[in-house]
Amino acid sequence: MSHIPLSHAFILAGILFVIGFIGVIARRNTLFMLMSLEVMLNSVGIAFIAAGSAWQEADGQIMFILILTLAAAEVAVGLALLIRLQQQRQSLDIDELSDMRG
Amino acid sequence: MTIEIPFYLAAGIAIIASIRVVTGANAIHALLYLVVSLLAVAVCFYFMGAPFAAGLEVIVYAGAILVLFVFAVMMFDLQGDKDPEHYYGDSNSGNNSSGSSHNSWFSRWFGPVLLASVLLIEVIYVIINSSNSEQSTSTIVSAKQVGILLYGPYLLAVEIASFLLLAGLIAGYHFAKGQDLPGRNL
Amino acid sequence: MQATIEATMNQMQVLAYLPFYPLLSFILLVLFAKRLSWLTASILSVGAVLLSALSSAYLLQVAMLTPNSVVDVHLWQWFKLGDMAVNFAFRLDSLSMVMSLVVSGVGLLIHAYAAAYMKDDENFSRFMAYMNLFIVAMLLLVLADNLVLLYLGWEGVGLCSFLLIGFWYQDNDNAMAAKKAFIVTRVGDTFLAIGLFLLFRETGSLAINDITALAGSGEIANEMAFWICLLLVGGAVGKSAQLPLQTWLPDAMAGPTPVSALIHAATMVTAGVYLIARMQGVFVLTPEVMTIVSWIGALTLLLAGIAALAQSDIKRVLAYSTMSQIGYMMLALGAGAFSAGVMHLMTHAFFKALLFLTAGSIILALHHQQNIFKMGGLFKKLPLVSILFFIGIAALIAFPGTSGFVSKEAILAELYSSNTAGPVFWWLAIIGALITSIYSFRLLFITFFGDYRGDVKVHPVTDKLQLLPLVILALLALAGGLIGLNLTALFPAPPTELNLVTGHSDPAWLHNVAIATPFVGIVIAYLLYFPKTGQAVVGSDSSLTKFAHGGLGFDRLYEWLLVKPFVFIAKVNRRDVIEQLVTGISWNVQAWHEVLRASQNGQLRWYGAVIGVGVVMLLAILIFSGTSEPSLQVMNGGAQG
Amino acid sequence: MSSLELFAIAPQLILSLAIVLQLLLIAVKRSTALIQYFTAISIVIAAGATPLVLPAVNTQSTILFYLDGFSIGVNLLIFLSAVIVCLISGRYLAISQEVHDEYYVLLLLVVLGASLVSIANHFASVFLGLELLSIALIGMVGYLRSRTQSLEAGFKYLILSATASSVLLFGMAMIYGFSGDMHFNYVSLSYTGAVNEQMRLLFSAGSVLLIAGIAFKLSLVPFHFWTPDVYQGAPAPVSMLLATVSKTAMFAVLVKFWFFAQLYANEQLMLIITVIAFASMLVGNLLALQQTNIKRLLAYSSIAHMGYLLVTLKVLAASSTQLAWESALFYLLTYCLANLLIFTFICQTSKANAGVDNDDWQHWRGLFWQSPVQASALIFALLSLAGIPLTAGFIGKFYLLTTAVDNGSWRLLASLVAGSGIGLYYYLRIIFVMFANANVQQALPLTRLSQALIVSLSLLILVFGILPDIISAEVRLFALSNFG
Repeated sequence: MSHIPLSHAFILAGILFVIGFIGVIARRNTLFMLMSLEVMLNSVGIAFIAAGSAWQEADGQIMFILILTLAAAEVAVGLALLIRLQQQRQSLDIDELSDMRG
Repeated sequence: MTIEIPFYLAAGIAIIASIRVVTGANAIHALLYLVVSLLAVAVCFYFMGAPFAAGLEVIVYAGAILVLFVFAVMMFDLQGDKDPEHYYGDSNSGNNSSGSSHNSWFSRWFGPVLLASVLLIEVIYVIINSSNSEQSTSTIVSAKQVGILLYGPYLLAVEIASFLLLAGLIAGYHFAKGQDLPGRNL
Repeated sequence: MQATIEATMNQMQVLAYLPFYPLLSFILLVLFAKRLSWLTASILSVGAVLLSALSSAYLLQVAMLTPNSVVDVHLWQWFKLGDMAVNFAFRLDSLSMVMSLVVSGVGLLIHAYAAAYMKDDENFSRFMAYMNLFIVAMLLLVLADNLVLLYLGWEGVGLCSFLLIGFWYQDNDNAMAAKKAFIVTRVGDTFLAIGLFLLFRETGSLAINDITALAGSGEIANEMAFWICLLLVGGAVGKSAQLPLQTWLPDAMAGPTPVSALIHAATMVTAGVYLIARMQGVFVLTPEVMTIVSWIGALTLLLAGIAALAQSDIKRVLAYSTMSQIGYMMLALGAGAFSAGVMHLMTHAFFKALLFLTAGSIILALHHQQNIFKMGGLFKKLPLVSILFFIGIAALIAFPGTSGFVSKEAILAELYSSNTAGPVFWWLAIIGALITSIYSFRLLFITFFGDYRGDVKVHPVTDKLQLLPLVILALLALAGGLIGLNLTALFPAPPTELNLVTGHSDPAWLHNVAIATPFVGIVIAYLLYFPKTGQAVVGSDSSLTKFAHGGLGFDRLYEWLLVKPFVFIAKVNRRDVIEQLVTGISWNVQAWHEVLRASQNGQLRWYGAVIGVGVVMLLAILIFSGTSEPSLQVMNGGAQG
Repeated sequence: MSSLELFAIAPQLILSLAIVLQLLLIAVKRSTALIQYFTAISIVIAAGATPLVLPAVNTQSTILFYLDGFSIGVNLLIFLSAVIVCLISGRYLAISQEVHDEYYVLLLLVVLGASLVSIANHFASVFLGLELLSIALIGMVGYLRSRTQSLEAGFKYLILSATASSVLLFGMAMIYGFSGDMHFNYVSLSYTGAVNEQMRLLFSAGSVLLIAGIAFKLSLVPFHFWTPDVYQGAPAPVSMLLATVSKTAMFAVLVKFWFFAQLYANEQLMLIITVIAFASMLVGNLLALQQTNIKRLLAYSSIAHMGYLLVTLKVLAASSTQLAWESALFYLLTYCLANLLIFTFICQTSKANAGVDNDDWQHWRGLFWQSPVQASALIFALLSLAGIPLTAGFIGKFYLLTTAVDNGSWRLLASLVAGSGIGLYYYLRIIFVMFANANVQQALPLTRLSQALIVSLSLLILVFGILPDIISAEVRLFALSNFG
C-alpha cells in the first residue's frame, strides 16, 4: 500500500476538525450545527484510523467504530431535540435560544 | 509516489465538501455534501490501510446516520426557517443583530475563521514538530484483526456501546414523542 | 520551659465544660426563640455566661495556689492528617486564664446589661443567642490548644460579629458598609490562614505548645519565621483593626451598643493582640517583624487618636479610641513588653466596656441621639451615669490611681529601653497619650458640660439591671490594675543573643513626663473645648486656630507648621484615605463581577467559541513554555517505581 | 475473564442488569412509583455489592477497567448521590400524570456511565462511559420538554458537550498516535522511555486537549460557560445529578489519568492546570457574587469548587499521591453532601409542571423563623460549602490546604484561601436572608422523606466536621490500596 506519513493524516484530521468547529460557532441554524458536529467527529475518526495504522494495530479502528456509535446516538438525540425545538419556537435560530443568561 | 496521489485527492475532496457543508444554504444540499465528504474520507481510510473502517464509513455513516438526517429534515421540514437570514450569505438581516448590513457576511465568518485558523496552526505546529520519524500508515489492518480484538479484550466496550445506543434511543424517543400536557395520560 | 504541675481531674472537668454552657444556651434560645419570655431568655443566656465566669473564677482561684500551673484537657481527636493529629483540646495557662476571665467576666456584665438594653426588641432571644454564640467562639479562641481550633474560634467570632452588626439592618441599609467590613476582615483572615499553613510546614505541627518549643530550639529557619510572623501580623491587624486594615471598626458601630462593647471593644478586637502574645515564641525570633508591629501600633494609635478628635458621633469617638488603645497594645507587643500589653488588654476591656455601656445608656436616654453636639449639660441631668463615664475616661487617659494608669505606665516603662522599639516610639506613645486625653476631655466637656443642646427630653436611667453592671465595671476600671498578672513564666526573657533590651537606660525624667502628659492634655482640651456660656459649640478648626493664637507666642510659625497640617490630617483622616482604597477594592470586585456576568450571555455560539479560545490558549501556553526544555530529570525523579 | 475480574465490575454488571430489567418492567406494567422504587433499590444493591468488590481491589478487569480504592470510594459517592436523586425525583415529577419511566431508565444509564467512567483506565472505556453519561444526561436535562428553559438547556448541553467530546477524542488520538497505546499506565511509559524526544510535544498537546475535554465536564474555566444555563434550565433533580454524580465521576477520570499517566511530573501540564485552577477559583467566585438564582449560584460555586479540587493534582513526588487522593475524595464527599442537601430542598419546593423551578433564594426570606430545622440544615450546607470550621467543608478544605502545603503549591494555596474568602460572602448573604425578618408568603411543606433526607444529610455534614476520623480512616484505607 501507500506510504502516507502519519503527520499528513493528522493534518487532514486537524483541517476537517477546524472546519467543523467553524461551523459550530458560526452557523445560527441549529441543523447546520449538528452537521458540523458530525464533521468534527468524523475528523477524529480519521486521526484514530491513522494512528492505528501507524502502529499496525486494530485499536484505532475499534475506536472509530465506537465513535460511529456515538455519532449515531448523538444524531438521534439531536434531531429529536431539533424537532421539539422547531415545534416549540417555530424557529431553528440558535441566537433566539438565549432565555437564560447572567 | 504516484500511489499516494489518490489519498491526497480524496483528502482534498473531503475538505472542500466539508467546507460546503458548513457554509451551505440549503440543508439537503449540505447533507449531500456531507455524504460526499464521508465517502471521500472512506477512500482515505482505504489508503491508510483500514478497508474495514472504510466499509463501515460508507455503510453506517453515510448509509445509515445521514439517511436518518435526511429523513428527519424532510419529514419534519426542519429546513424550518423560511426567513432568508438562514440562507447562505445570509445573515444579519436578523431582527436582533443590527450590524451594518453590507459587511455582515464578513463579520459573521471573520471571528470564527480567525479563531479556527489559529487553532489549526497550533495543531499543525505540534504535529509537524513532533514527527521526524518515518512513521507512516502503511500496513493493512484487516477486518479479521478488528473482529478478534473487538470481541476479545474490547468485549465490554461493545456492551457499553449498546447501552450508549439505548441511551440515545430513549432520549430521542422521549423528545420526539407527543406533547406532554399536564393531566393527560399518555 | 515551665514546670507543668499535674492538674487535678476536677480542674480538667471544669475547664472541659467551660465553653459549652453558652453553647447549650445558644441552642436552646434558637430552638425556642419565639416561645421564650424576656425573663426566661435572659436567665438562660446570662446564666450560661455566669456559669462560664464562675468556672473561670474557680480555675483562677486554684491557679493562684499553684503558680505556673497549666491545665490541659483533651476532649477528642478532631481529625488526623498524615501523622499529625488535630485535637479538640483546651489548654489553660496564665495567658488564656486572663483572657477567659476577661471574656466570661466582662461578657457576663455586658450580657446582663444587654438583657436590660434590648428588652423591648422583638428579636430579643435571637440577639441573646448570637451573643452567647459569640462567647462560645471567643472562649474556643482563647482556650484552644492548637491553631486549628484557634482558627475555628477566629472564624466564629468573625461570623458572630457579622451577624450582630447586621442585627439592626433593615433590609439593604448599610449593606455596602457591611460588605466593606467583611472584605477587610477577610483579607486579614486570609493572611492568617496562609501563615498557619506556613507554620505547619515549618514545624510539622499545629499544637501551640509544640510550636513554641520548636521555635525556642531554633527549629524554624529565620527567613521562614519572618514571613510566618508577617502573615500572622496580617491576621492580627485585620481582626484588631490596626493600620492598614482598620477601617471596618467605625462602621461596625452600626450594631447595637452592647455589641460594640462586647465585640468591638472588649474582646474580639483584642484577638489579634492575643494571637501575637500567644505566638510570641516565634515572634522573638524576628526582631524585624517586632519592629514592624511597633510601627503599626504607634501609627495606629496616633492616627486613630487624631481621627477621634474630629468625630461628632459618640460611639465613633469611642471606636477610634479603641483602635488607638489597641495600638498601644501592639506597640507593647512589638517592644517585647508582652506582659504589659496583655495587662493593658485586660484593663482596656474594663474601662472601654464601661465607656461603651454608659454611652449606650446615654444614647437610650436621649432617644437614640448619638451626636455629641446635640448633647451637653448631661452631668446635671444624668449624674450617676456621668460619674461612671468620668471614671471610664479617667482610666482611658491613665489618670493616676486608675487601672489604665497601671497598665499604660507598664507599657511606657518598657518602650524606651526596648531594642525593637526605642525612644522614638516612647515619644510617639507620649504624643498619643496627649492626644488621648485631649479627645477624651473634648468628648467629656462637650457632652456633659455647658447647656443641653438636644431637642428631646432626657429620660433618667433607673433600670437596676442596667446600672449594676456599670457600677461593677467602674469598680474594675478603678481597681483592675491591682489584679496582679504573673505572666513572667509564660513570656520568658528572650534569648540573649537576640538582645531585645539595649543599653538605653531610662532617663530620670521619663516617668514624670509620662505621668504629667494626661494633665497637659486636659488643660489643652479645657482651653479648646470647654463650652463657654453663650457660645455655640462647633467643630474643631476654629478652636485649634485659637489654640495656636492664644496659647503660645510664635503663632504664625505654629499656624503653618503644626496647626494647618494637623487640621488637614484630622480632616483627611476623618474621610479615611484607606477607606477610599478599600471601597476601591470592593468596587473592583464588583466591576469584575459585572464584566464576567456580561460574558454569560446565553448565546450558544459564543460559548462554543470560548471553548475554542480556551483550547487555543492552553495549546499556546504549552507551545511557548515548551521551547525551553522538557526536563528529563523531573520525569525520572517524579516517576515512581 | 477470571472471576476476580467479574467481581471487580460487579456494581456495573448489577446496574446493567437492572437497566435490562427496567425495560422488561416497563413492558409488563407502567407505573411511575414502581419503577422509581425499582431504580432506587437497584442502585442500593449495586452499592451493596461493595463487599464483593473489595477483594478485587487493584485488579485489572479486561484491558478497559482498573479497580482501585479511589474508584470504590468514588463509586460509593456516586451511588449515594444517585439514590437521593432518585428518591427526590418522585415528588418533583409526581405533578403530571405521565408515566415517567424513561426518566428512571435514563437515570440508571447516567449512573452506569458515571460508575464505568470512574473505574476506567483505557481511552475506549473513558470515552464510552463519558458519552453514556452525557447522552443520558442530555435526555434528562431536556426532560421537561414542554418547558422552554429545559429544552434550551438540553440543546446547549448537547452541542457544547459534543464539541468538548470531539476535542477530548482528538486529544486521545494524538496521544495514541504518539504512544501506540490507549492504556493510562502505558501511555506515559513511552514518554519516560524517551522513544522519541520530539514526539513529546504531541503527547503534551494531546494531554492538553484531553484535559480540556474533561475540564468541560468539570466546568472549569474557560470551559465553564454552559454550567449556569444548564443548571438553571434542567429540572432540579437533574441539576442535582449534574452537580454531584457527573462532577464526581469526571474528577475521578481526571485524577486517574493524571496520576496513572504520571502527568504531574510534566511541568508544562502542571502550569496549565495551575492556570485553569487559578482562573476557576477566581471566575467562579466572582460570578457567584451577586447571583440571585440559587441554581445558577450553585453552578458558579461548583466552578470554584472544582478549581479548589485541582489543587490536589500538584504532587511533587509519587509518595504524596496518597494524601492527594485522600484529599480529593474527602473534598468530593463534602462537596456532594452540601449540594445534595441544598438541591433536595430546591426539588422539594419546586414542581415539574411550573414554568421554572422555585430557585430564587430571596424566597427563602425569613425561612429560619418558619421552619428552623430546614433552615438550619441549609445553613450547615452553606457553611460547609464556605468551609467554616465544624462542618465537613472545613475538613475538606483543610485536606486540600495540607496537600497544597505538602507539595509547595503556594500560589494555588493563596488563591484557594482568597477564593474561599470571596465565597464566604455570597454564602453568608443567603444565610442572612434566611434570618431576616419577613413573613414568608407561603408555607413550604416537605414530605417526611425529604425532611428525613435533609436532616440526615445535615447531620452527616456535622459529623464529618466534628469527627471526620470516623470516615477518613476508611478513606485512608482506600487510598492506601491504590498504588499497591
